[in-house]
Amino acid sequence: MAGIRVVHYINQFFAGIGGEEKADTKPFKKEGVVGPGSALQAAFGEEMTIVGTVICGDTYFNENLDTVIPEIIKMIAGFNPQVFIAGPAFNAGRYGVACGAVCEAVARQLKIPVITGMYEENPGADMYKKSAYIIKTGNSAAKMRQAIPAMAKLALKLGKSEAIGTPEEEGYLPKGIRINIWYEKRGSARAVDMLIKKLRGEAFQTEYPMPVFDRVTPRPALKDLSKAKIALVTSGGIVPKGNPDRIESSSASKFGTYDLTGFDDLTAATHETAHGGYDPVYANQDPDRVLPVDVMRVLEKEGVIGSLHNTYYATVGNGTSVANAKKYAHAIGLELKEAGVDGIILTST
Amino acid sequence: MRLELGYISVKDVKFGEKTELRDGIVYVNKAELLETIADERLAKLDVDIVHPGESVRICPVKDVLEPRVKVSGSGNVFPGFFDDAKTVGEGRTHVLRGMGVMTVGKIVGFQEGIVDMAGPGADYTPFSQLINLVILADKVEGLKQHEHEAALRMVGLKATRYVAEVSRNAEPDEIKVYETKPLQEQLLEYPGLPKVAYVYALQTQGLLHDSYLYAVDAKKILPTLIYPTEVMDGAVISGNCVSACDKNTTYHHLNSPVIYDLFEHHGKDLNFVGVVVSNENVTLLDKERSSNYAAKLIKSMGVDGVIISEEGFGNPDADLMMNCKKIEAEGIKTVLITDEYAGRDGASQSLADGHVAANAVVTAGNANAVITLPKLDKVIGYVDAVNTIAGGFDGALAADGSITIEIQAITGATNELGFNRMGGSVI
Amino acid sequence: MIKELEEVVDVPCVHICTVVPISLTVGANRIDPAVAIPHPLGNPALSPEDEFSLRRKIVEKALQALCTDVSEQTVF
Amino acid sequence: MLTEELLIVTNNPRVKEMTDFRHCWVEGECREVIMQAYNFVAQGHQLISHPLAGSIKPNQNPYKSILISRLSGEVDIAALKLAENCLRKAEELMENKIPIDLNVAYGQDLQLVDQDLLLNALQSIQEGR
Repeated sequence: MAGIRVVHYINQFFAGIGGEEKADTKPFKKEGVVGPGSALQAAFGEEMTIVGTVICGDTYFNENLDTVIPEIIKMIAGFNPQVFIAGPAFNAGRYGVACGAVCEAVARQLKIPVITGMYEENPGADMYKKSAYIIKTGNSAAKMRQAIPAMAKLALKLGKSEAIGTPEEEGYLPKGIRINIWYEKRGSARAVDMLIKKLRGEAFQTEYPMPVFDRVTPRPALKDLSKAKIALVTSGGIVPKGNPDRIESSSASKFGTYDLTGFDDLTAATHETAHGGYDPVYANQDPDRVLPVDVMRVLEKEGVIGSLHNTYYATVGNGTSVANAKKYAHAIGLELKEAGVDGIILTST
Repeated sequence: MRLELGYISVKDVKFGEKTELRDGIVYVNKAELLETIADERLAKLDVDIVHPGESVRICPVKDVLEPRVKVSGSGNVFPGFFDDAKTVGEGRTHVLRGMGVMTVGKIVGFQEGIVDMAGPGADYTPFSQLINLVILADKVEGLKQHEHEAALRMVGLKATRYVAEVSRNAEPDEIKVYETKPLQEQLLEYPGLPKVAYVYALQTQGLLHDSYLYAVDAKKILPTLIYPTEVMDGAVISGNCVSACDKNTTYHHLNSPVIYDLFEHHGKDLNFVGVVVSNENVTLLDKERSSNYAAKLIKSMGVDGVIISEEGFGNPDADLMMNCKKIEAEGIKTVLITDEYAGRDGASQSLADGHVAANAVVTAGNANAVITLPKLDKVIGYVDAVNTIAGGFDGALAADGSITIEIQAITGATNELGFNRMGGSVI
Repeated sequence: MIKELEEVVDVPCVHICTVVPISLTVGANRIDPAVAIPHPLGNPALSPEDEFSLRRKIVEKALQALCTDVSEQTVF
Repeated sequence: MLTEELLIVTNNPRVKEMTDFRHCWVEGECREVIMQAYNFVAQGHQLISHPLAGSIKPNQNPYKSILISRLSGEVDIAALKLAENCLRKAEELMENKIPIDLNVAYGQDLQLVDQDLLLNALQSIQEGR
């Protein structure tokens, strides 16, 4: 087979297997093109060939992250590709996350260029834009016709190791990745030019925009508390008795997801703290002292709040790295968004 | 102050019977040089000469200097080290252009600083473009690290001074004149032009992290106003041995790029009135004090804009931001020069500090970027250091002799005075 | 965590925490101060009834925070 | 400031030997020391030396000493933010840890450089008292 070898990843829907009812499809592979792969292949011409396609249901993927990614990587590696393409996922959230996650894993493990396509508000876009080239697409599969040529063009460039242009030139979402380039003038001369412009009140372009540290725009207030679904999250380490996920007492490497169905009150018999940063006696005696399930249930019964979300999330804040805390919160956030909660209470010790 | 810099282009550097400058070639009597720089604290001193394009790797490089000699005007180059610190910056100084004096040696175990004279690594260091007189020195048994650093620093200054002497009576190929008048006069000189100063922050924190102003340990100074030409005569020198990519070598100070580039625009689109030398100390109190004082000085000078440069990693980001914030608060425009530690993938935040006032930043690039340097034919120094130098990997030294490292191990790669064309950008 | 939750879920979030300055630096917009590190929403010195009502007060304040528009970081 | 008003958060054995001073000994690497200092600052201790003093990166030198005040008062938000930023930077760099054989003289050198930065900080604040 001629040309640069490409493997393509799509979900059950684009493979023509079915919609939501087939989203639990386990991963499998097929030789050659499937679904949108044919349009990509047409755009590649002779230079690149889709040698195989890997297909997985979105629900199966997102519910089996730990096992599914190695499985898929193995299938992809079996085709011995030089470039990997996923999607496009448009605005499909779980599909976008899957495309991004597979791209990230392929890039890291197989060390080949990866590319996908998404609508910029797809949650997968923000999560994986640093790891993959994500071609900016429209928000639905109706925009396939526009998405394919841009993806094919960039894939060809990547496959041929050609220089990749700016996000504007190539149509990918800005990765926010810092790179080194050779400017025409040395740094000091650029600084003098910049100062002259700044002094004259002319437009100038900083080479390093200051990241906005630590601020998120406050979201608007709840309109009607009595209809609101409120979720509880804690970094105080409250876990079911026996700490089933073995969350570490400090520098936690994970968070736990726990069901509150049927619990009106947390007690020493049912829950405990995994936190190692403070005296655990009080929290172990009555875990409500860290995670106020008892009060929330009363407020729920009284109709003060609409409902308490029946899943709570717990990790241990003590010694957990800033990056990990952010990562856990991101994952928790995606689930809470999907669950349609209206407000969140985070408790910390 | 008016300083003439007489540039003598060096065609080659060779060992010879007599140390002299003949037909553009610098001849060095090796024995005499070794005798001149001899120091009881140092054992095995040796000298080598390397040229651009030669397959040579030098590591770990401590300092690079440029031979300059005071032909007229008061004082000596590197004031305070060999004399009573007479003020420099006036008269005429001769420069052996195209030549470097490089000191090499391990002061502490992890010391870094690679200069490749050929191959891809050569693009990252300005010193691959110089003909270098390389001085290799080992310490005597039992010598303390502080003493070792001081001894090696003095060897560099002495050797440079010794070699520079050959240019005293030479006819320069080019003469450039730099002049800054006393502040009051200078401020009035170009009434229509914006008045600009330079805040020159130096790494000053302790062992291997020091800089000297007129031979004074600069951690002990409060920010102070000097004439730009004083810097050209070696008023500022390096005692900084870590963070090879963004430490300022003495060569950088002598050729301090912001100073020369501000002079390029002087009288045309700005009025360059002076330099404020500042420091980067360990305590937050010192940082606050120095930035308060620098901002006060800058304000009292009545300038409209300043360029602020940085030296080193991490904590100097705080000095940079404090200077920026406080000077901008006085209504004075700032442009900053920094470099970045954005991770090998460029995905992390570049600086350890930030401030909204810092809206005009020039960056010298991401020091965590990775490069593979192929094996070169000859090594001067200790290439085994590569495995443990800053930015090295486990097994950085491959079987084929190539090394994979972060560019932070390359001397001058992301110089925060803005010496290089390389810089950071975003995709 | 709180920042990321507010950003991702796109709903108001409130941080019940003991060390308010930490909450401020981690960027919480709505902050509800708690009792003490080992027992942020309780006080073992109180009777169970009093402790419950203390906890209820703290939670009610948190809910009130969720129902209040803020333009910057606010400690309730 | 007086010696007894200071607390050195450290994992550097060489600094531990400075018996005139009070120490908070940290088991762990550079990041853990910064984390500990961050926690102190959150509790209202003053941050006296910059957590990223020196140009040797946290993934190159496991030894770290940070000077804080022994007594606590009002939390200094600016210092807390600074400490948090330093912690984040240290964590990012620690992802690419450089393997170091601390059993050779090399480890002593790293301890010495860390200690010297601390000594310079101490000298500065003691001259200013």
